Amino acid sequence: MFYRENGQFKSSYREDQQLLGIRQDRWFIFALIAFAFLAVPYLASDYMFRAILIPFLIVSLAAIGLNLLVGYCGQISLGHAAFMSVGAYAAYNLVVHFPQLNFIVVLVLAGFISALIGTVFGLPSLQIKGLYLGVATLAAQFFIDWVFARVKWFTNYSPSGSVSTAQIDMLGWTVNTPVEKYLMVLAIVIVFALMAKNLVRGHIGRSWMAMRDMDVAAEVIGIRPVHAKLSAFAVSAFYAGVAGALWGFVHLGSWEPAAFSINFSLNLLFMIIIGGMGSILGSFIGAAFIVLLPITLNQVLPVMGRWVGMNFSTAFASHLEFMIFGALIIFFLVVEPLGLARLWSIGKEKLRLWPFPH
Amino acid sequence: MAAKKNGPIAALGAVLAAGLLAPLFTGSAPGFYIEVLLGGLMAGVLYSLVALGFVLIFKASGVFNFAQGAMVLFAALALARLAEWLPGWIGIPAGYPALALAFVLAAGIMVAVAWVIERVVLRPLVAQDPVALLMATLGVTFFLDGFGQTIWGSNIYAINLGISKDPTFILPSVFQGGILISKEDLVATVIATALVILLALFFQKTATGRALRAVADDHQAAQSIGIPLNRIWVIVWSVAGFVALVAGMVWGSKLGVQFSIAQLALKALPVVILGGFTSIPGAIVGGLIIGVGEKMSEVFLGPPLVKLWDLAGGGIENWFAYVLALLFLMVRPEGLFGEKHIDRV
Amino acid sequence: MSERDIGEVILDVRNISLSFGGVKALQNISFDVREHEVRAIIGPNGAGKSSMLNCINGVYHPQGGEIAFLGEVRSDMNTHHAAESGIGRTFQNLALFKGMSVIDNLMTGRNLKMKTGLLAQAFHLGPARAEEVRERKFVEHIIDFLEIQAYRKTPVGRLPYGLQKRVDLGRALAGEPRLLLLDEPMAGMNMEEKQDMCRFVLDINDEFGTTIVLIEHDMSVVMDISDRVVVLDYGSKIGDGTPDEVRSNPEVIKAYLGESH
Amino acid sequence: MNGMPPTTADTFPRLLAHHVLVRAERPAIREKDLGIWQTWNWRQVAGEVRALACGLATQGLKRGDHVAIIGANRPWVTWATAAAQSLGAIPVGLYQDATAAELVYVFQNAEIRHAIVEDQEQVDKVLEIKEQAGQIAHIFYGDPRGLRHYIQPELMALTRLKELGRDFDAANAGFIDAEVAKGKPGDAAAMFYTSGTTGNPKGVVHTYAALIDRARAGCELERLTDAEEVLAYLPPAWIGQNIFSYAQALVAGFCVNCPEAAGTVTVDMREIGPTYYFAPPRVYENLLTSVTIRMEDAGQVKRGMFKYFMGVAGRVGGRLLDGAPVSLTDRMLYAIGDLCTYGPLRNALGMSRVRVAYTAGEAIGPDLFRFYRSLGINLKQLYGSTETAVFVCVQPDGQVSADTVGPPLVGVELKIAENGELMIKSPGLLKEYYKNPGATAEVLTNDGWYHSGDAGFLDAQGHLRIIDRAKDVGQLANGAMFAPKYIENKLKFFPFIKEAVALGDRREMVCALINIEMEAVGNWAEKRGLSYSGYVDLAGQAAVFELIRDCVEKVNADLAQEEKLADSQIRRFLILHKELDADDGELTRTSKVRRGFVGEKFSTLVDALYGGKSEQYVKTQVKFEDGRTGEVSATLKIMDAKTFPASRKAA
Repeated sequence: MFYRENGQFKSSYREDQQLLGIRQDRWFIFALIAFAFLAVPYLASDYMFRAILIPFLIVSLAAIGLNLLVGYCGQISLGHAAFMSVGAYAAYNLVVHFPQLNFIVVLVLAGFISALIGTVFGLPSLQIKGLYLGVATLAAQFFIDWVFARVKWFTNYSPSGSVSTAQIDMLGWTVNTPVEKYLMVLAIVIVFALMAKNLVRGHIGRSWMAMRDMDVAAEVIGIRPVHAKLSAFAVSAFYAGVAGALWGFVHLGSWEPAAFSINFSLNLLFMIIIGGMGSILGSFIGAAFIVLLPITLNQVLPVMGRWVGMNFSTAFASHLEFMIFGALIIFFLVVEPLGLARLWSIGKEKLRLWPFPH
Repeated sequence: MAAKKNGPIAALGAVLAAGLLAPLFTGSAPGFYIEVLLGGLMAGVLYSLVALGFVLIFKASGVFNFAQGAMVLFAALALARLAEWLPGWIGIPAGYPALALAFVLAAGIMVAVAWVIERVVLRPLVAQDPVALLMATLGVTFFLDGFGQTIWGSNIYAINLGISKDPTFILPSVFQGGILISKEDLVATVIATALVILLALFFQKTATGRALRAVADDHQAAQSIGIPLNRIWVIVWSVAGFVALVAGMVWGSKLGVQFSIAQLALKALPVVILGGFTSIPGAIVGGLIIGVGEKMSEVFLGPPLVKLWDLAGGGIENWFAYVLALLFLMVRPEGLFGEKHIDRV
Repeated sequence: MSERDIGEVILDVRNISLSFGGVKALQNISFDVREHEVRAIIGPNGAGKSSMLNCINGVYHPQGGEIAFLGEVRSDMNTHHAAESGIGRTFQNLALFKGMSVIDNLMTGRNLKMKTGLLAQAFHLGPARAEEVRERKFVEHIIDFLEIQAYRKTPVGRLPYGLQKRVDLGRALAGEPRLLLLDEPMAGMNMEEKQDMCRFVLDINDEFGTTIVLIEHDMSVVMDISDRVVVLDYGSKIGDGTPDEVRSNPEVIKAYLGESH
Repeated sequence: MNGMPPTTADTFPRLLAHHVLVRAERPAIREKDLGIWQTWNWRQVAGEVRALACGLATQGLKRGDHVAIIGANRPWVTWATAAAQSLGAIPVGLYQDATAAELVYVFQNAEIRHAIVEDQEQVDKVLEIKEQAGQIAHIFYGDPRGLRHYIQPELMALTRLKELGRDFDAANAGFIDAEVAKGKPGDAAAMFYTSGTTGNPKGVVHTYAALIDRARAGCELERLTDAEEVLAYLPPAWIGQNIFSYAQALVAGFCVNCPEAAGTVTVDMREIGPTYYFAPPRVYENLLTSVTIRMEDAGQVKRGMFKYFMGVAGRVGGRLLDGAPVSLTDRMLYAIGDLCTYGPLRNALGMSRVRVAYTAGEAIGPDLFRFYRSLGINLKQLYGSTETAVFVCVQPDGQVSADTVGPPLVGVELKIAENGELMIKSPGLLKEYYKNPGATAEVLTNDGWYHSGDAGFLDAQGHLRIIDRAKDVGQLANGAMFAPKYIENKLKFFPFIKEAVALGDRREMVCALINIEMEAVGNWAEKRGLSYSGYVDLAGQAAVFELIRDCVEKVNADLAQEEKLADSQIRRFLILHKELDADDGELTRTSKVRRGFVGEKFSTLVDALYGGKSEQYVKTQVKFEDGRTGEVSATLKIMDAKTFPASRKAA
């Protein structure tokens, strides 16, 4: 309906392969980003930043990472939160031992460390597929949980076992107000999302998808499973690591291993199932969904309770949350395996064909 | 995919065996050693019970049922609460009668659950790639957890099988001080064994059982000889539900019915990896290995480790099972008793 | 195609034997393939044709025998090495990358030629971009060659069977193979599609000088386009030679009697 | 940038040179190839043409020779044309689907020695006729695929030809410029073969002067600039294509876009979004049908919206285009409609950017015509033919209607011969039919008038109306003009009427036999709850008669508007009991009515019509699809239709 594509022809491969091929899409995205940077800081409340926006952005990053692995490369991981914790603790220790390091550097290093661990736990994927791999990653989850819980060195021998971070300082800019934190995270997430998009449209991304869609054929045309799978694990874990570091430093401030439990891993998985396997956009949508659902439930339920004249306990809210998640997972797997992102793209196609139905 | 030689697996076995026997030569009291061993076996029995449900479902529907743990929790909750409520509702005397009736009802409920799952999850997702099904069962897990706690409540409930919790000493003559074990564990073992035998009979002797095996061997074949796949699945999941109920009962009576059961049930995963996804004996043996391994590692490997790296406590049992399974996957993905398969282009 | 110059032997298969847990799929098969020729392997269903291909490009590992490709002798290939040394292949039951567009499928077939690293890719730096464009150009030539311009950006899943077969072929071509293995390229096609496919096979052989080994269970089609034919039956070779020789070979006739084609 | 080139640029090669001077870097031609729109600017085009020209020179192409060009719309077709013209040779476009036999005639007729063809298919065809066609010396091909093993000495790839050309050019600098300098406006620029209905095709010879003058006239009328984009999708051998995508491009200096393949034209059109567009009526018709069909599947809401806003457009759109006054509310409604319906629709049709769209060739239905205009697409009619270098009449903006073809274009004089035939005098007239003075004499009078062969007249506003082929036009008993096809077309524009046969030649009044459109009338009947068993039954229904009578009387109404045709109003009509069918010989294979045959076959009915009966029993043989023959019989009602007094407007 809003698309006017006549005259938007491509006279070079560069143009043809650019990210947002259609002018109207470019406008939309730029408007969105501009809004996020310029308008949101004035519109949103501190609560919004702390409870919604910042967590949303950070888990989006983690979800993107997981999506690269599960959605694009078809390798399941039930232990991604563990890789986040690796990132978080790596960042913590880096800051503890090298206080002078710039936060960005810390982030990246944390990412690399986590990528390393990720690769190690990705090794089984060369031997085993699907379900089996799921268990392997569970092993990662529990083992890493244990390591951080028990090995004092990682927590810098803090008696309680929980760690807390100093304020973030990059190149003189001390990031402490929610708005500042939001802007920093936003910038980082956008950059990483862009990188992810670039990866999946290049030959590396294609080799991942090839492994996902038809691994035998992929090998026959010369794709090395070792490279494809391990690179996917590494990159995915890198994203998780960075997200983990942000989660610890920006969102939590102080945390203990429980902060990155198996449930976190499962939630990440849900984000990409609901949001959309094999879609960067989907990772954002899914993240938004999973972040917002509990909050809305906690807001809405009491109200509804008052209407029907009974009061729902917070316990009930959390149980309901469980049920809804569960139901949604099944619903999407059955009805729309490609998640909300697919619905989005269908909607877009409809707009392009408007007024025709197909 | 399948590992070619059995060298590594032998090596792994050797290491395990060594690990098992090591304590004896590092001068820990044999009595204590045996206690730990038995304790491990008991825990293993429980794992096996859950793993059993796993294997059944995997054999019949090729589904890696992440929700088995949730089913255990759900069944246990149902049993516990019904046993508690029934007397109030229909004035049936509390204790065994109520428990018995509750057991029957709970079994019924699990059948219903199985039926729903087949309708809502399996049938639409039939012939989907296994990972999708795995995730679907994740969904089931969450739903069951939430649903169960919503209707049954989310506190800790007791299941009283009326077995005295006080420990008894056996073979005082052999080891000084004798060996301490709880009746409960013995009962649990008995029940588990009974259940296994029951299932064995079911699979060997009954027509349905044989049908199930046919399905497990080859879906198309099964269908082509006119076995309605959907009904088979309902049955299998019901059986799995029943197994879950038994497991829930035993565990509930031991630890009290609470959310952690669902988490504990995750242990069943490494068990089936060890035993092989398709082998019932595998589930049992695997369960025992894991059970023993955990306890042993916790008791005998933990302290030295803690000392060595100055850890904040042991807790090795949290990951031992998984890491063991992981090693296993590397050298023998099909597990101890599972069968290999080649994928064709 | 008389004026085509058939060259030296580039693939030599020597007494290959393969069995799956007791089932003998191939019993010491030997034959050779010369450069630039179109070589057919025919035989009734279950004669072991696909298994033969799978041995040649290393999907299966034969228990006995050896394979010499371009002089290199190996007891069993590995898929990646096969691809690198110039063996391309299509699949009987379409093994396309369902989630990707036609272009992406072909581009993936090009992966061996693409070397830029993770970081270059992630930041879409000059080299990565240049490479992407360069290979796209190459792939476009294949799209042109196979006349699938209209479907360039359609997800392969949505294409009709006949076209998917073409994309599969295109993906193999993208690797610029010296030896192209075609696994029942005409299976399940109507007469017209079959003729198109024949034309493409001949054109490929002609334009790029690609050596072609193709499998068919339908004799009629193969005979007119191949230079030499191997006939398999129940895992063993029962005939080898020019189409005419093979046609007149009594064993072959026997094997095909009852086979309704 | 959009000034017309100086008059000194009076041949196509010189026009090309001119654009290299003033807009060397602007795109001149694009081709969707290898997935993207490969673009050549004017400088590059000139280079290609130069290379080709020199190449052809090395291959012995001489001034005055004819060069056959057989190909789809590809840049090289344009270049080859210009190259041949640079040498003073005459390009002869031929249709790709031309049969070998047709080629033989043309090759002999034009003594063609050089052929430039697309691909293997065409090469084979030309080689096949080599023997009969005698003197073919050189065949150049664009696409080498499959030709590798051809050893015939005549063959050469265009790429090779260009190489030769470049070397030659380097060796003899100035040669080609000298050749271009020799060209004169009066020289033959191109030759177009018209497949006459009878006998052999005739080669229409056009001079540079003619083609350029007409192209220029068109450009000036529509103020075409070098910013236009056109899509070249019609056969290059057709003069229209040559005018719109070659002559006018070279005059105005705009960019010509070649689609990727026949199968992708619609997509490519959507991508390019041409600003200047030509299509014959049937193309517009097909587009409209596809639109309606696709809208059928749309949801309730969308369909409602579509219906409503098309209504608004019907009311307002045309007027807005013509700059007629429109109320503010209507303007706003139209704006909304434009956002959610017309805009997207134009986008889907690839016509968002169309400034000028032409149709010509046959009469276009008023509804069809109005549909496009109401969408805000400036669709206009023009009149012309191969012999007149297309541009004779064009509807200027603001003076557009469905049934005229507009006033004569600058430089054109029209007069109507006493037999009603349209005579044309224009700078764009053909020079001659090649080697066919007889035929030339038939159409060209000594004082330079051209017999169009069409019957028509200038209406009150001085717009030309084409009513029929002159030979089909007859006279009523009272001597008034009778143009059956014109009347039949008017009837057939109603969706309810499938076929119509108008009778009246040498009779005192006009009567009509009518075929109803089963589907349309069927739906109409169902909406009214009329039940019917089949065609015969439906055709017999009184209500249907009323329906058709309305149509007839509407036709009469606007016939009355045109004094010359006022007497041709339909007095009586009947609805035939069977559908006219080619199998029964009532239609030609190209489904045109065989008026005479029908008249005889249904003579009883005709007599009844003129005999003033009110009904008539009839029985007819029919062939069914499966070849069986059977009989239909029915008693047909015959009705009188209201007629109107001729309006005598002052002309």
